[in-house]
Amino acid sequence: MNDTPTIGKTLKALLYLAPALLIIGTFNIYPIIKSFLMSFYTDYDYFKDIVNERGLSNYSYIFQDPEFWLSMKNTMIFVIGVVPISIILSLGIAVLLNQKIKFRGFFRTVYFIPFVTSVVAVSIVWRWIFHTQYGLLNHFLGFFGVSPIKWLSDPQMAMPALIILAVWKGLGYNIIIFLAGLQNINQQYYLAAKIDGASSWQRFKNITVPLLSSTTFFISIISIINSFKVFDEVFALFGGQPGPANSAQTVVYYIFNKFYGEWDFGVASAAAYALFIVIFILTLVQLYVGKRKVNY
Amino acid sequence: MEVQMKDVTMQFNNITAVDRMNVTIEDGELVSMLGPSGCGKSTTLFMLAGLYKPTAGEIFFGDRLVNKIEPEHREIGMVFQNYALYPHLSVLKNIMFPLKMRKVSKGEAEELAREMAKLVQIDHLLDRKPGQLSGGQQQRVAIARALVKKPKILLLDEPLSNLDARLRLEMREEIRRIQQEVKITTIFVTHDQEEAMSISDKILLMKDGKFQQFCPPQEMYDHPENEFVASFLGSPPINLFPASLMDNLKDVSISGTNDVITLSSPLKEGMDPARQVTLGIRPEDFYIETDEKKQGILGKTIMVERIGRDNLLNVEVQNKTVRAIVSPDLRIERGDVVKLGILPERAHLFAVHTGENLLDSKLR
Amino acid sequence: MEVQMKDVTMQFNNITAVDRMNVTIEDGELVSMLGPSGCGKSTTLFMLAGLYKPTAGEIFFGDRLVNKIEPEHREIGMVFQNYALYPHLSVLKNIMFPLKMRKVSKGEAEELAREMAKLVQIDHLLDRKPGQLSGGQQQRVAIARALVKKPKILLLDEPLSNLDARLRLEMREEIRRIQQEVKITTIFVTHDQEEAMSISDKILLMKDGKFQQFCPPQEMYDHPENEFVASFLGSPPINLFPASLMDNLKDVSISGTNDVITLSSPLKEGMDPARQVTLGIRPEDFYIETDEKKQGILGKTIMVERIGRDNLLNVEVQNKTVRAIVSPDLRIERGDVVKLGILPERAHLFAVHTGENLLDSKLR
Amino acid sequence: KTNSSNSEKSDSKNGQTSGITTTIDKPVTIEFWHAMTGHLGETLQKMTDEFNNSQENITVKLVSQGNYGDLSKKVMASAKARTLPVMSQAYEDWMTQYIQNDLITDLTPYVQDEKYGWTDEEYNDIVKVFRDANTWDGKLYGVPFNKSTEILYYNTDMFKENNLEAPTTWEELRNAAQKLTNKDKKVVGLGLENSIGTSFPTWVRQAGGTFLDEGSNKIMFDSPEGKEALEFLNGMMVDGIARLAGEDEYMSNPFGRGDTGIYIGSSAGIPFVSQAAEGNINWSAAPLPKGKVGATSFQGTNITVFSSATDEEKLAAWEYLKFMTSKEQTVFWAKETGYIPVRTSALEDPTWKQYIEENPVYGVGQLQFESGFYDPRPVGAFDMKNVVSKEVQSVLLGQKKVDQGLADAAKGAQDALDKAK
Amino acid sequence: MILPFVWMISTSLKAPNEVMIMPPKWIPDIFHWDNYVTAWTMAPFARYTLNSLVVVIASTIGELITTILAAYAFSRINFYGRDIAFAVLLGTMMVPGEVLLIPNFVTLANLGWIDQYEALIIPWLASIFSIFLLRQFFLSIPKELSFAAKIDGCSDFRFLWSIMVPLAKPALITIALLKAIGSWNAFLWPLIVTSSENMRTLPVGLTSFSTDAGTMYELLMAASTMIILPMIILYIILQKYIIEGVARAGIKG
Ligand SMILES: Nc1ncnc2c1ncn2[C@@H]1O[C@H](COP(=O)(O)OP(=O)(O)OP(=O)(O)O)[C@@H](O)[C@H]1O
Ligand SMILES: Nc1ncnc2c1ncn2[C@@H]1O[C@H](COP(=O)(O)OP(=O)(O)OP(=O)(O)O)[C@@H](O)[C@H]1O
Ligand SMILES: [Mg+2]
Ligand SMILES: [Mg+2]
Repeated sequence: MNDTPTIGKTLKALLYLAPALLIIGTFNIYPIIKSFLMSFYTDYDYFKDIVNERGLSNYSYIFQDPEFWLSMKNTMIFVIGVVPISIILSLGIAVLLNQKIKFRGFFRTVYFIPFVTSVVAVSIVWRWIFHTQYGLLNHFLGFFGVSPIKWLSDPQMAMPALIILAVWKGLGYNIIIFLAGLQNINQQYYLAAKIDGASSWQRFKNITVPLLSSTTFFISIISIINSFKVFDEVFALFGGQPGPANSAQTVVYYIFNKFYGEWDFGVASAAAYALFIVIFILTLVQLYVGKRKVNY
Repeated sequence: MEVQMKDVTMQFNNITAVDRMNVTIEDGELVSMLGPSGCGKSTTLFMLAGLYKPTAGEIFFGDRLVNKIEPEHREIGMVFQNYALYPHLSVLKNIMFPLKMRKVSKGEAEELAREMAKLVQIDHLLDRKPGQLSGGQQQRVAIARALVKKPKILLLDEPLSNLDARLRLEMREEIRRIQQEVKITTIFVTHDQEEAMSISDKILLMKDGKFQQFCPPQEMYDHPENEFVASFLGSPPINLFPASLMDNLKDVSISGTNDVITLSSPLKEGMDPARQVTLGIRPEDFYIETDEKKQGILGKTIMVERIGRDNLLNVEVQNKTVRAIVSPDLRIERGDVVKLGILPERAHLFAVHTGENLLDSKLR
Repeated sequence: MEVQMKDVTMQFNNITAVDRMNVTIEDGELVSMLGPSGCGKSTTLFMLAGLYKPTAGEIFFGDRLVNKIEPEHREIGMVFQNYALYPHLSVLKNIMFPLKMRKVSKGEAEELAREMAKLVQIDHLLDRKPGQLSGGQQQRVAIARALVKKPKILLLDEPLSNLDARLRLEMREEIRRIQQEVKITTIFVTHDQEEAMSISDKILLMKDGKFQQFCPPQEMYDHPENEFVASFLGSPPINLFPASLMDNLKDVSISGTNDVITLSSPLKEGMDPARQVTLGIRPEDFYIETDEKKQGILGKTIMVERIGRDNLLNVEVQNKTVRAIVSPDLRIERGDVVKLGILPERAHLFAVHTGENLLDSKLR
Repeated sequence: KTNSSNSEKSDSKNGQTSGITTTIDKPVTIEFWHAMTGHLGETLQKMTDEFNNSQENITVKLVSQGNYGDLSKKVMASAKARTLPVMSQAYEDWMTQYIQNDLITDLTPYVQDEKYGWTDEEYNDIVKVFRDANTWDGKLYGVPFNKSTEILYYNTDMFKENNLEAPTTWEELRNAAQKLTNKDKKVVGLGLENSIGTSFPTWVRQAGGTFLDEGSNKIMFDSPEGKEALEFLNGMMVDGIARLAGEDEYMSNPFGRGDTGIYIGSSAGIPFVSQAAEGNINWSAAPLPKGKVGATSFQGTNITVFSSATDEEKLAAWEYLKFMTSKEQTVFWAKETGYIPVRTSALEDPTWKQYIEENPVYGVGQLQFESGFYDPRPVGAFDMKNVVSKEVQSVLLGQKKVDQGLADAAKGAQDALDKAK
Repeated sequence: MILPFVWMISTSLKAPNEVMIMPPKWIPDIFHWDNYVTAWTMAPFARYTLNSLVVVIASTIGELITTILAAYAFSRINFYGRDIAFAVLLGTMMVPGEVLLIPNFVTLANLGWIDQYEALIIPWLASIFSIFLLRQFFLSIPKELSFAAKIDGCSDFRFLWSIMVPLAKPALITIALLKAIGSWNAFLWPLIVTSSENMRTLPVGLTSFSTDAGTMYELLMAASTMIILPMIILYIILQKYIIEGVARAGIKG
C-alpha cells in the first residue's frame, strides 16, 4: 500500500513512543552513550569524571588480548551451539503442546518450571547430572559404553556442558513465546491444507513454519542477542569460575571481570562495544534477511 | 465416487446446524446445494470433507465408511466460501500446493498449475501473493487450487460469488467441463438459482439444517415437495393463495373470492386432505383468460412492467399482489381488470400446516 | 453529499489498479459499479473511503477536498468484500461499534443495533462471535454495521454476494429504502447486472482500471459508449458482426454475406468513420422477418431453446453463432433458415480499433 | 556528606593528632555495609547492638548488601554516585583500589590520637599479619574483622586405618596422599579447592620462594622455588593422588563423603565440613605442612572507613572499630563464627581457651600466625590472580607443561600488574 | 525437565547432612517441614513479599502500557526514521546489563530515588524485548480490521485499545507473565538500589542462607520453593489464556 511517512504521522508516533522512549532513553540509551564515550577514555578518574586523555588504546588493548579473543571464540561457539538447537527443540515442543493432547496443561507446566526454578537448584542439579562419578549423564552414556566424561572439570567439555545447560534453560521461555505465536495462525489454513492432502508433517512444514516466521524471527534475534550475552549460566554451572582453566570464559564474563574486578572501566566498555558491534551486524543481517523471508 | 449420508447431524453446542441428513449422491453427479443463508450448506460440505466430525450419523464414499478418515486422505478438492488461500505463497505456489502434497514432480506440477491458471484467467498474476489480488481473482485461485489435482470429490462453496456475469458463465462451463471429463462427483453451493438449474444434475435443497428435496432441477421446479421448496425456487416467486378444497377433491375455491379452479392433477392417494389448503401458481403459469366462461382469478392490474419480451403484471387479488408473466400480445394497461387463467397441470396444492404438496405427480 | 473524483489514479508498485478516474456522483444518488473481476472497483471504493491514498488525483466530498482527510472523519459506511468483522466482538457489539465510536449512549446504540439486526434478519444471532456464523450471516452483520450509523456516504462492495435470491432481493430493497430515506450517496459494487439495472440511479462501468461509462442503467443498455460496454451488459450477450460501412454512411454490409442493414440512427457528427466497423445487435432486438423484400440477416437455426415465454434461437451466420430472442408465435424448428430483422434504432455500430460507438444517440 | 577530611588525612606519620579536630556531642548515625548473612549477620547485629547501647550519641546502622560480590558492586556504584556509607567490609585488594581512588580514610591519626587512639600495646596486640595487611605506605586503612586461613583437614578414620599422623611436611603430605589413595574405592588422597591458583602464593612461599615483591611490584615466582611448588602439586595430580574439587564446587563435600582423605581449605569452611561429614566420617584438622618453610595465607575482610564521611562520622566509626577489635568482642565473634580472633591477647583469654579446647579444630588457624602472610594486594591483583589461577589450573589439568605454565603465568601476571599501574 | 524442581522440593525437606549426598537422595529420611518455618523467620519475608508484590504489579502494568503504545507506533504508523529507531532500540538490547548497572545507579541517585519504590519500578517500565515481541504480533493482525475500524470512525488510539489489544491477548499475557517472573525474581538490581530492609524484595532474602564458605541449602530451597510457588500458580492460571487463542474468523481470504 502507499502508506508514506509524513510529519503528522511522525509526531503521532512520537506521542505513542514517548513513555517508552523516556524510560529507555534514560535507563538504556543514555548509559550506553556514556559508556561508549568511556571506551575512548584512556586516562581518567572514573569516580570524579575527570578525563585526562582520550584515544583508541582500550580498543587496541582488547584486540591484542588473547583472553578477549578466547572469550569471543567461546561465545561464538556457544551461540552456534545453543541458538539453532534451542529454536528447533522449542518449536517442536510448542507445536506438540498446542495440540489437543492429554495432560497438556501438565506438560506445559513441566516445560515452564525450569524457567522459574531457583538458579541455585538448577546449578546444583546440573552439576550432579554432569558429575563425572555419580552423574546421571555419564551413567546414561555408560549404557552405550561411553567411558565417563569429565563434563565440568575437563576444559574440552566445558563448552558442551554449558551449551546443554543453556538449551535446557531457554526451552521454557521459547516455548511460551512460540505457543503465543501459534495462536496467531488462522485455523482455516490448516483446514485448506488438509483438503489439499497435506499430512501433519507437511502441514507443519508448509503452514506452521512459514506462518510462524515472524515469531521465529523474533525468537532467533532475541536468542542470538541473549546468547551473546551469556553470563549467568557460566556462573551457575562452574560455581563462579569461568570453567576449568577459563575454558568457558565468555565475552560478558570478560567484561564483567574487567569492570568489577579490575576497575578497568575503559577496557570493559571497549569490550562491550566490540561485542555490541558483532551482535549489531548480525542482527542487521537478520533483519535484512527477515524482511525478505518473513511472511506477513 | 458415490457419496452417501446417513442421518448425518452436526451440532455446535446447542445449535443444530445440520439435522439428520439422508442423501445419496451418485458417482459423477453434479449436485447443486441450495438453501437460505445459514441453513447448513457449508457445514454439510465441511462434514463431507472431514473437517468437521458429524456429531451423529455416517458418511460413506462408495461403500467405505469415512467418518474416521482424515480429510487429507479423502482425495477431495474444495473451494472454501472464504477462499482460505495460503497468504505466504504466490498464486502459482498456491495452485501447486495440492500437487506438491501428492509428490508430483515440480516440473509437472508447475505445468499443470499454469494450465489451470490459464483456464481461470489468472495466468498473468502467478507471482503475486493473495493479498495483492482482488476478491474475484482470489476466488479464481481457490477454484484452480481445488481443480488442479483432479480430485475424486469436488466441494465448491459458492465458488463464483465474486465474479461478474460473463466470467461466472465461463467459469461454470469450465467447472462443468472438467467435472464431466473426469467424472468427479461434485457438490456445488450456489445462491444463483439460474445457475443451479442450468448446470446441475440434481439440486439438493435445505432449510434450517433440514433436508427438503433432492432431485433434478426441472422436477424440483415443476413438482416441489412442499410449499417452502416451491416458494424458494423461481423469480418472481410463486403466488400463494389461501384456498379450500371442495368436496369433489378437484375444485379449489380461493378464499375471499368467488373464483374456483379445477385441478387437472389428482390428489396423492391415501391422503386425507384438510379442507383448508394453499394454492400455488407460478407467475409464468398464468395466462390472460379472455373467455368469460372459463375459470380464472379476477383482479385489478396495478402495474405493468416489461421484462425481456414479456409483461409482468402485478394484479391485486384480495388485497394481495399476484404476479403474472404474460404474453405482450394483449395490451393491458394499469387499472384494467383481468382474468388470470392457469395453464393445465401447473397448479400446486399444499397442506396449510405441514406445507406438503398434496398433488400426485406422475413423474414419481 | 456529492462525490467527485478528478483524475484519480491508484498505482500498486507497477500495477495501475485505477487509471485517471473522473466521475461526479450527485448527492443522494445510488450508483452501481460494474466491471470485470480485477478492474479496480474495490480499489476505487478504498480510495473514496480514504483507506488508500490515491497516487494521483483529487477526491471531493461536496466541495471539500478530502484527499488528506482520514477515513475516520469521512462519515462513511462501508461493507467490505471480505466483511472484516471484528472477530473478538459479538454480533451485537460489532454492529454497535460505529455508534460507540460516535459516543452514542450505550442504551440507544444497542437499540439501534438491534433494530438494524432485525432488518437484516440476524436478530437471533446477536450473542455469537463472527466465527460462529455462516458466510451469509457474516455478510449481513457487515451490512448492518455499515448502515447502523446512517452515514453520509455508503460504500458497498458486493454486499449481497453470499445471500440467496430471496434474501438478496429483500436486502437490496432494504438498502434502497434506507438510502432513499436518509438520502445517502451510495456506491454499490455488484456482479449482478439485473440487480444493478433494477436498483441504481446510475451505473458506473469500469474495465482494467479505466472508466468506461457512467449513466442511468437503461441508457447504458440502450446506448453503450463502446463495444466493451455493449458486450458487458446483457445476457445473453450482444451479437457482434464484422461489417463495412457503405459510402452513403447509412448502409452496413455484414462481412462475408450479402446482407445489408440500413441504419436508422445517424452517425456521430464530425466523425471520419473507418469503413471497417463492428455491428452490434442484442438478441432481443431481432425479430423474424417474413417479408422477403425487407432487410435482414440470413442464417440457419441450430438450436431453439425456450426461455420464459420466448424462444432463444441460435442461428449460424458465417460460422458464428448468433443468438436471437424472438416471440414464440412463429414456430421455428431446428434446421430452418430464418431471416433476422432488426428493430429500428436498435443497431449499434462500433469502430474496429477503439471500439467507440459511432452512432449519435439522440439522448445525449 | 562532604569530603572535608581529605586534606587532613595525609602526612600524619609521627604522633600528630591533627586528624581529629572534632568531638561528638550530638547524635550521629553511621552506616556499616557488610556481607554477613545468616548466623554471621545475627552475631554482627548482636555486637553492634551492644556497641550502640554503650554509646550516648553514636548509632551504627548495619546494612546487609548480599554477598561480597554484590557488596563490592554496590560500593563501586555508590562511590560513583557519591552516596557511600561511612564503613564497609573490604578485602585488601579492594582497599588498594579504594586508596588509589581516594575513597577511604587513613586511620593512623585516630590510632595515634591521645584521647581516642590506641596505646602502642593495644596497637601491637593486633596480630601482625592483620596489621600489615591493612597498612599501605605505613598508613593504616582498616582494621581486621572476619579473618580465616587455610588449614589441613584430614579423615581420622582413614588415617587410623593407614597408621598415619597428620602430615607436617610436603614429604609426609605426599606420602599420606599416596597411601590414602585407593583406586577401587575411588578414594583420592588429597583434595584441593578449584581456587588452587589463588593459593599458589602459599605454595611458592612454602617452597622458599617469593611470589611478588610488593615494593617494586615485580613477579618473582618464575623461579626454581616456584617451579618446585608447581611440580610438587602437579606431580601429585599426575600420580592421581590429588584432585581438584571440580564439579563438587567446594572440596568439603567430597571430603565429607570420604572421597578424599585430606583436604586443604579455608578454616571458614569448618561448619560445612562438619555438616558434610556428619554421619559419614570422622575428621580433624591440622596446620598446613611445611615445605622448606612454613607459610599460610590469611584471608577475610577488614573494616574500612570512607573518606567521604564527615569528621564526626569518622570519629564515630573509629569508636566502632575499636569496639569491634577489642579483645572481648573479637573473642565473642570468633567463638560464634569460627573466624580467627584478631588480637594476640585473645589467645590467652580463658573463654577462648576453653572454647578451643572443646572445639580443637577452631584452634588450628591461630597456630599459623607466625608463618602467616596476606594475599598479594597490588593494583592489578585481581587480574594477576586470574591469570595465575588459569595457568596453574591449565598445568594441573594437564593442558600445559609445568615450565610453560609457570612462564606464562609469570608473564601474564607481570603484564597485569604493569598495565594496572 | 523438572529434576531441579524436584530436587529443590526434596532438599527443602531434608536434614542438613542429607543435602550434599552423592548421588542425591530424593526422599529425605524424615520430612523436615520445620525448614520452612526456620527459613521464613530468617529474614523479614512478610515485608519482602509486600514489596515484591508492589513492584511486580506496578512494573507489569506500567510495562504493558508503554509496550502497547510503542509497539503500535512501530507496527502501524509509518513515520520518518521508523526503521532506524527500531534498529537503535534493538541495538540497546545488545549491551550487557552489567555495563548499565552503575550509570543507572548514579542516575537514580541524582534523582534521589535510591532506596525508594521508584528505583525498583521506574527503570523497568519499558522493555525493548516486549515492544519487539508485541510489534511482531501487531504486524500480523490483518489490516482489514484497521480499515473497518477507521470506517467506523475509530481513532488510532481507540482502535489500538478496542481491537488490537484484545486480539493480541496471547502475546500480552505472555509479556505480562515473563515480566512478572522477571521482576519477581530480580535480585541484583533491588539489592543494589535499596539499603533498608523495608525496601527489599523476596530474592534478596535468599542471600540470608549463603556465606562465602557455603550455603544452607535446605533452608535456601525451602525459601526458594515458597518464592516460586506463586509464579507457578500464576503460570497455570495464565497459560490457559495464552493457549486459548483469539478468534480469527470474520475476514474472508
Ligand atoms: N495490494 C495490491 N498490490 C498489487 N496489486 C493489487 C493490490 N490490490 C489490488 N491489486 C490489483 O489491482 C487491480 C484492481 O483490484 P480491485 O480489488 O480493485 O479489483 P475489483 O474490481 O474489486 O475486483 P473484484 O471484482 O474481483 O473484487 C487487480 O488487478 C488487483 O490484482
Ligand atoms: N462454529 C459454529 N458455532 C456455532 N454455530 C455455527 C458455527 N458454524 C456455523 N454455525 C451455525 O450453523 C448454521 C449453519 O451454518 P453454515 O455455515 O453451514 O450455513 P450456510 O448454509 O453455509 O450459510 P451461508 O449461505 O450463509 O454460508 C448457521 O446458523 C450458523 O450460524
Ligand atoms: Mg456457507
Ligand atoms: Mg473487489
